[in-house]
Amino acid sequence: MSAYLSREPISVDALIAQAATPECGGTCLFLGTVRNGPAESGVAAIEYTAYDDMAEAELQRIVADARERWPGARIALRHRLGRVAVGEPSIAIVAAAPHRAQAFEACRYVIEEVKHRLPVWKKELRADGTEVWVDPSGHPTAGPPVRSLYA
Amino acid sequence: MSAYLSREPISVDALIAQAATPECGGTCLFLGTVRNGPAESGVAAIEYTAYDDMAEAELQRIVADARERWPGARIALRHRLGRVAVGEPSIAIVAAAPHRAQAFEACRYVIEEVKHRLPVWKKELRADGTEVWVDPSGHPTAGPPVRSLYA
Amino acid sequence: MTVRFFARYAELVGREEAAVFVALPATVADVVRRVREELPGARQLPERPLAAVNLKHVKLDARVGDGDEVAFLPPVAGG
Amino acid sequence: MTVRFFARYAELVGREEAAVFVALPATVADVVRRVREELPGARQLPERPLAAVNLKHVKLDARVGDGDEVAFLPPVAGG
Repeated sequence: MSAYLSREPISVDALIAQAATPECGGTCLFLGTVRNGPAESGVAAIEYTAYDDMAEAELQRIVADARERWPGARIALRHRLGRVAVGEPSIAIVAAAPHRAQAFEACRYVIEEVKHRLPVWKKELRADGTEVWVDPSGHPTAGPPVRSLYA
Repeated sequence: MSAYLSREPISVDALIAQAATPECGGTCLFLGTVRNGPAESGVAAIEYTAYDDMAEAELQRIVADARERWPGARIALRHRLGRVAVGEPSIAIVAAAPHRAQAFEACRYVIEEVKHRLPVWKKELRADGTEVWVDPSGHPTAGPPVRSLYA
Repeated sequence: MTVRFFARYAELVGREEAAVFVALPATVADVVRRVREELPGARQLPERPLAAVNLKHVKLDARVGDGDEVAFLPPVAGG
Repeated sequence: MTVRFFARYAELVGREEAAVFVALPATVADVVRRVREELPGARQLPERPLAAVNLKHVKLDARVGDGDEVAFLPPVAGG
């Protein structure tokens, strides 16, 4: 589909190998996983939809921004679309760098930007057959949202 | 050998699975890898030796400290001993937590403590057959060190 | 220009895409007003939605022209 | 008490372990002095090495007793 979006399960090993080089002594991986904790009781899966072309462009911009801030860092990333079951990763971000501080910081930067900028939406698929859109705070949403980050 | 020290290659997938639970939506992995960058030219592998019993106890203390600071975090860890080739991980730390900030912070805490407290020593095995102890700054060492962190 | 709706907004409007005509010069805010007037269901969209033009986040005072792709986005939640 | 040497210190002293006797009460610093006097090669150890007693990092003024395991550690470099 693209460099960053994928409808297939994510291979962590392949993603780490993609970022690794002999110059990089520190690698930081972040995995975001579909939860089924107390606040998500009854969730069987999350259906991820995106504004595909924009999400791909936005991910390219985020990775380019990170490379500019941490020039030694190498970044690999995969974001799932479609149905992702509880316990499966929906996103994996790898930042490999000569030193660990850069790896941690670049990885953290990318996930924070993804959370704020990426045009992706989640619908909870519940064990009882109901479906509900999830707002960015992670809670099921009732009425239409009224705020815009950019307006 | 023990819970944390290992002479076998590290399985990242197994370590992630060990830390994961349905309540944990964020997982941070750190991999420290034997480098062969400009400053390590000619390094074929690193031989890791430890004060085994103390290293094991110290890792238990570090993990316990992290759990106390981030009560929701689950931590899995493996540190290699013996010969580790360039490109292979010498340490892998996984912190899984309900939310990503805890996962990043707990993972970073553990690696920083490991760097400062763990009684492990590295000897560079060079392609030309020579061997040299590596001091904690990562550079080959010449004379005896004169500082003590605890004295 | 082409206007696209995503996720819950597509459900509210009942479609994912519409061709919309506005007098130029125009801003994204003008497109929002026109969409809310013309499309059934679109009145349920917020008056100040998150918007993108040609695959980039923009503010509502951003200029739009013929041939632009304008998108209205529910609050984003990547990751 | 038992004194252990690791890594480069073991190479300098030429051994990994030694039985050392010091008059009690004693501190780790007393053990360092005794080791540096008694063991060939040990004079190359720093006067204030990193030390552990019974598997824990300690300062040089820490008390030691019979049966303790005292270790002298080159600067540590885990990870």
